[in-house]
Amino acid sequence: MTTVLDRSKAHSESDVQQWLRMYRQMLMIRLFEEQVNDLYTRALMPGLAHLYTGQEAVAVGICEALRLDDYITSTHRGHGHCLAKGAQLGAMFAELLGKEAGYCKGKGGSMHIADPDTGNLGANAIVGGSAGIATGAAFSAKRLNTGQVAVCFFGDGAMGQGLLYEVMNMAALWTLPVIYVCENNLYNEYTHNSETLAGDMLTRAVGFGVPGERIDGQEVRKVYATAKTMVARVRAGAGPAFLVCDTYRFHGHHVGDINREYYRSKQEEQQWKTERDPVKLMLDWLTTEKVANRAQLDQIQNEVKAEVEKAVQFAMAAPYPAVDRVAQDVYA
Amino acid sequence: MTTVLDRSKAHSESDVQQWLRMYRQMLMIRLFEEQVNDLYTRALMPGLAHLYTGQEAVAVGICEALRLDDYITSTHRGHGHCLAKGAQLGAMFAELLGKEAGYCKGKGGSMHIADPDTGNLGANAIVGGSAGIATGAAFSAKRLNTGQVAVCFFGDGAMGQGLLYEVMNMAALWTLPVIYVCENNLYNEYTHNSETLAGDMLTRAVGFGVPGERIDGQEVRKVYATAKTMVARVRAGAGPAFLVCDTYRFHGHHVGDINREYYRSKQEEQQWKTERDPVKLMLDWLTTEKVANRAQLDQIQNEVKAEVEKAVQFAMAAPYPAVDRVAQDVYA
Amino acid sequence: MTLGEAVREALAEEMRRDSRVFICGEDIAEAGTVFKVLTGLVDEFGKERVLDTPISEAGFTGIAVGAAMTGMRPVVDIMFGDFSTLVMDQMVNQAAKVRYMSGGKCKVPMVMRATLGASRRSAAQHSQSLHAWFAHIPGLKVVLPSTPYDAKGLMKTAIRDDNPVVFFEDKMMYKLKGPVPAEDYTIPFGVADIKRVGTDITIIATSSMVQVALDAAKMLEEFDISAEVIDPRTVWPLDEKTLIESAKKTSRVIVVDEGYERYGVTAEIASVIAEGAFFSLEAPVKRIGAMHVPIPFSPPLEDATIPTERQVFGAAKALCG
Amino acid sequence: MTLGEAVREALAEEMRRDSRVFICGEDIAEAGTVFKVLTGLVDEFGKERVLDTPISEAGFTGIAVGAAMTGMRPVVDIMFGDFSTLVMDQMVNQAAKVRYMSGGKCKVPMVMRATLGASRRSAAQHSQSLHAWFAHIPGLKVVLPSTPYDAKGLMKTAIRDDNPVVFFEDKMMYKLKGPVPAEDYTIPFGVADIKRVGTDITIIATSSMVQVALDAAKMLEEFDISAEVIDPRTVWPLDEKTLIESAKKTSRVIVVDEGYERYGVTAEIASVIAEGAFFSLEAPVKRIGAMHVPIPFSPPLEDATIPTERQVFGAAKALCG
Ligand SMILES: Cc1ncc(C[n+]2csc(CCOP(=O)(O)OP(=O)(O)O)c2C)c(N)n1
Ligand SMILES: Cc1ncc(C[n+]2csc(CCOP(=O)(O)OP(=O)(O)O)c2C)c(N)n1
Ligand SMILES: [Mg+2]
Ligand SMILES: [Mg+2]
Repeated sequence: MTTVLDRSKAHSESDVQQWLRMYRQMLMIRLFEEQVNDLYTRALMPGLAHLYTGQEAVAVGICEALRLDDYITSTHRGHGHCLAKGAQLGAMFAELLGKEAGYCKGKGGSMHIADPDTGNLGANAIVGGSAGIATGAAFSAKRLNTGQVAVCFFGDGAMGQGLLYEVMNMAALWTLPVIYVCENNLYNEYTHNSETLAGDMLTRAVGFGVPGERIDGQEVRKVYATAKTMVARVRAGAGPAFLVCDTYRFHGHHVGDINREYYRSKQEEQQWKTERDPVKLMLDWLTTEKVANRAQLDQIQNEVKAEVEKAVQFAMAAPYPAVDRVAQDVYA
Repeated sequence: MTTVLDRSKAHSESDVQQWLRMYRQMLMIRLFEEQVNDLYTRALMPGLAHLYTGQEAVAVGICEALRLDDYITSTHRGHGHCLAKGAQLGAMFAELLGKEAGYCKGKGGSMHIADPDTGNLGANAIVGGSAGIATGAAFSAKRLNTGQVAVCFFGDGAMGQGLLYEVMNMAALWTLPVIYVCENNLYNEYTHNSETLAGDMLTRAVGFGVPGERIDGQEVRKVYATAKTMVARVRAGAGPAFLVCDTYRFHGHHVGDINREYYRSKQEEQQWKTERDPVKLMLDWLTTEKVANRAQLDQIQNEVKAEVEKAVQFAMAAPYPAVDRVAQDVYA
Repeated sequence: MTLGEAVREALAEEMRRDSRVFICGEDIAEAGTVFKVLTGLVDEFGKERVLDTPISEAGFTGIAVGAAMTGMRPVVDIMFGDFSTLVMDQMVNQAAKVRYMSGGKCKVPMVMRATLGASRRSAAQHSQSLHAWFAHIPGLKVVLPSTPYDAKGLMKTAIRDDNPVVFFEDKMMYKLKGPVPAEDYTIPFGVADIKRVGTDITIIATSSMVQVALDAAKMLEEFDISAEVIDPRTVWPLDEKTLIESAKKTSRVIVVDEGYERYGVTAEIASVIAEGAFFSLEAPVKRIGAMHVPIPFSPPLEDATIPTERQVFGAAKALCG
Repeated sequence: MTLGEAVREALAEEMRRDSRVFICGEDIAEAGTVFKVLTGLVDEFGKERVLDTPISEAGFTGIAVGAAMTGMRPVVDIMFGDFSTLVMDQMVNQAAKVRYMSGGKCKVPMVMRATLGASRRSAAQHSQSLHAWFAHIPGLKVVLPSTPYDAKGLMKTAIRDDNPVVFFEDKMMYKLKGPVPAEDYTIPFGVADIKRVGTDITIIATSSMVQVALDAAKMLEEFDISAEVIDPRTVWPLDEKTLIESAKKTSRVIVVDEGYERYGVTAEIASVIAEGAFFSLEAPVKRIGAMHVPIPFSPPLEDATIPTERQVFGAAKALCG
């Protein structure tokens, strides 16, 4: 015990708080997704879900560098972004189950969770579809002089959508405070991106006047550190930036994508899971660096587990919206 | 006279033929457009036309490097491309006047001239709209193993269209024989491209795996030489290429754009017209190099003038399509 | 005041009233659009609020959606309605659905202005009237003014509306003159306007077709046929009640719209009438829209594709005969 | 054979018959599409003819247009019909108009396959049926098969057609089984199919709504109401004659389509009937389409937006009552 205290003294209290917060957030996303998978497998969840498992360090590292009122836009694989930006577990689960208590009163579902209170302008089921929205949010921030920045999360597959380049160009022309974050998990659904991406991602952005960086997306502290600098620069008025985070999704493209050896090998998956698991990497580092001891880490784990379970129960018990709600919310 | 013969001996007969052909083609486009402007001014032409005057060296230099069966796609400012690829003056004028004898039986007009016999897949009134078509033609050429290449002409304004980048990416992935030619005349209609283009044009293409070059588009021999090398490389299977030709349109955006000082100065226009006129530059060079003497050059001029006049007369006298033709050609 | 001036005035007044309103599009600042509709706005409001964009319709429409969701009130200028093909994802999958998908948490107060209409010899890609596409989509409102007065009042309503509104201006009508009061006024959506009262036949017409209908009505007068001309002004929301009442009164109806007739606006309105006035109709509702061909360039051909007063007159005479 | 298999067989046979036919789209090769409809094709035809693309719908559709103009016969796979928002310019301003604009010199023999239909709990951006947009556009043909037999025969016709054809497959129908002959056959466009003969009421239905109509017809039988069910199979060209004749015979008509009801397919068909069978109709043509709301995710809500057999049954009973 003394050793732990000794070592942790090397770290500032606020650093420790931040590391543990990032760890907790990653863990929360991980356990959330496990529950989602479980609900789906037990046929308790309508539709589909695209699990974020394996990519937690990206959402958490980046959102840690953001203010609560900074904007994000998210994707079909969006649970991680929502939670990292501050969404509550109960309303998340409720939305996935189509319940009235969900973030979108059940109308959006897994692919459309929006939570303006935490700056989340919504997940988007159109690949690349939110690039305009994020850039527009940055436009508002600049015009209204709020100091906010906007982060647009998207997958490597979205690099195929022309819209992205159209808005990058305008973001650069108009020096908008927007960061385009590409979560490069190597696959567009069932197709490796070596089949879909020519040239070079960073060069593309540079061509449109948007400077970029490419980093290991599995190390949450690295993601955070990079994001922190980038966000500060963008907030200060430097114009848009681009960040490629190399990462990997541990599950299938969606919960139903079970047999996937025709597009990626078990060995590849295994390697990422054992060597590059962002939650485990952080846990190991926290342990090695003795930022926290086993008991503290266990406690976090137990707390998160309990929260997640409570949230599932809440959502399961929550009622569906009354059918007459169907015609509401079409127009403001 | 002796001097002329002496000097021209320094040039091979085939070079001389080619230079004179390029000169004649440029002149033909120039005189064609003068007639178009005249027809418009005299209220004899329906609709509008976007004159190519000032950009002749681009179309002519590039098409000189192409086979008759190579494909091109063109733009709203397309007369030069059509003529350079081999279109006949009479059917061109007839189309501009909406006559049955026109290339599209009057149904297309100035912005839609297509002439498959010369490989011209059509002008396009959607900015950037033909980028897919040209890439698709290159796809066919590759699949059908015909050795053809496709050239996609577009303006600097089309760099704003996401479609262009989507197809560049696929052209690179699939090593298609297509050349994207950007005619950078500095303006998108009435807006200077410093307001619309961030980053760097060549870098953009490189980002999508398409190597490029940027050249002076007013020197037809330079354009031709560059195109020749590029076409050979692309035809040999090197994959797509990008070519930016810096140029200038001498007239307004279209024939009706008369007062344009609010977006570009008379001085700028004057400078281009006096110092960078591609027809004059070539004429001067031909004269200085003594490739041809004044009499020969005058003869070319007179011939072209006569052809153009004859073609206008033909088109003016030609009948409109019968009204019942309106419902034909919707479906094949 | 011309219709173009009315649109400009509405924009200027709303921009003065509300600093969150801005306009973006191609060649709209110093050039004031290719139709010169916005001339002068940039002088008053500056280039930050009258924003020249690259030729990136999808991109700047998407930016407008995001700006609208975060406190601004964008007006997007789509030069030719034909280019709306490029913004369908942003308008239909994003703008129109954001409110619903978010369970009412977000809103998208934006206006997309676009032109429609043929007969400028602009050929197939610059002459279409594609408003039916937007009217098909829940979450959007679709406006088609036919007079300067309506244009101004409807544009103000559009800008103040908290939903995405698609506003179609006929290119050939920009020079059309009509009275416009000096004081501030708005025109509610979903309220049709009876442009001419009549008793024998109802002609429902949109946008520039209203003038065509009025001209036909004048020709009909000489044959002692009294035509009522109604302009729905917004095709969504649609003032079914007014249309049906008139149909019940006259028992004969023609619907005229410049979009392609097939699967277009005339189909919806005709079937609303056929249902609502079923027991009053003396004859089937007659639909008149653009011919089922791409708009041709050649003048005699183009003229054959678009509804004319002569055609409407002929149809009305046949119906009443 | 299932409908999915029928589509696959049609494609495979046409690819064998004509080496110019190829397919492109996202995740179609080894993955065989997300619906597994194309499973195995890549093994037979290779990755050059079953071409995985980047997520660039506009781009690869544009490439298909160009390939079609220059000797190939592309089939484009748009995973969800909702993404057709991204290809409207290439389909509508390019593919549909190339032939006309070129005065008949060029042709565009391509097929765009897309899915439609809700009730998979896929929410607002993955559940739409946007075929009305395409039917509105001259130059396109629009096909909606409702059985494996029709799917195969119509797909073959589509591939052999020298025009751009938009072919919509209902996602929920891929598993639907039905007889399909072994020998080569095609089904002409513009010929409606009477799926069930009846005398009291005509139900015109498209795509998956045909099954809904047939189920409703069975329920009506118990009430001694004999319903005729007709599937137009292609909404453009539209077999007006068959629809009108049936309407004249039964004097009561319901039109069911899964697209949004407003300004949708039901409007065109209803007004064609209202005009063509005007003097025979006992009651207004009843339209049943999707509710005018974005498709919600929540199961009880989604179920409320889409036409059901119960709804069709109820409407039919009311009409015949
Ligand atoms: C415009 C569009 N095209 C296709 C799809 C279908 N689709 C959903 S997710 C996906 C792959 C996305 O890959 P990527 O962007 O890398 O995200 P990842 O799933 O890897 O997180 C595709 C093709 C879609 N939703 N939107
Ligand atoms: C998609 C689209 N947006 C806008 C227009 C209207 N428009 C026609 S030409 C033009 C400018 C094009 O500029 P550029 O590509 O540089 O060609 P240039 O006219 O200079 O030859 C514009 C905006 C169009 N035709 N298509
Ligand atoms: Mg990916
Ligand atoms: Mg230009």
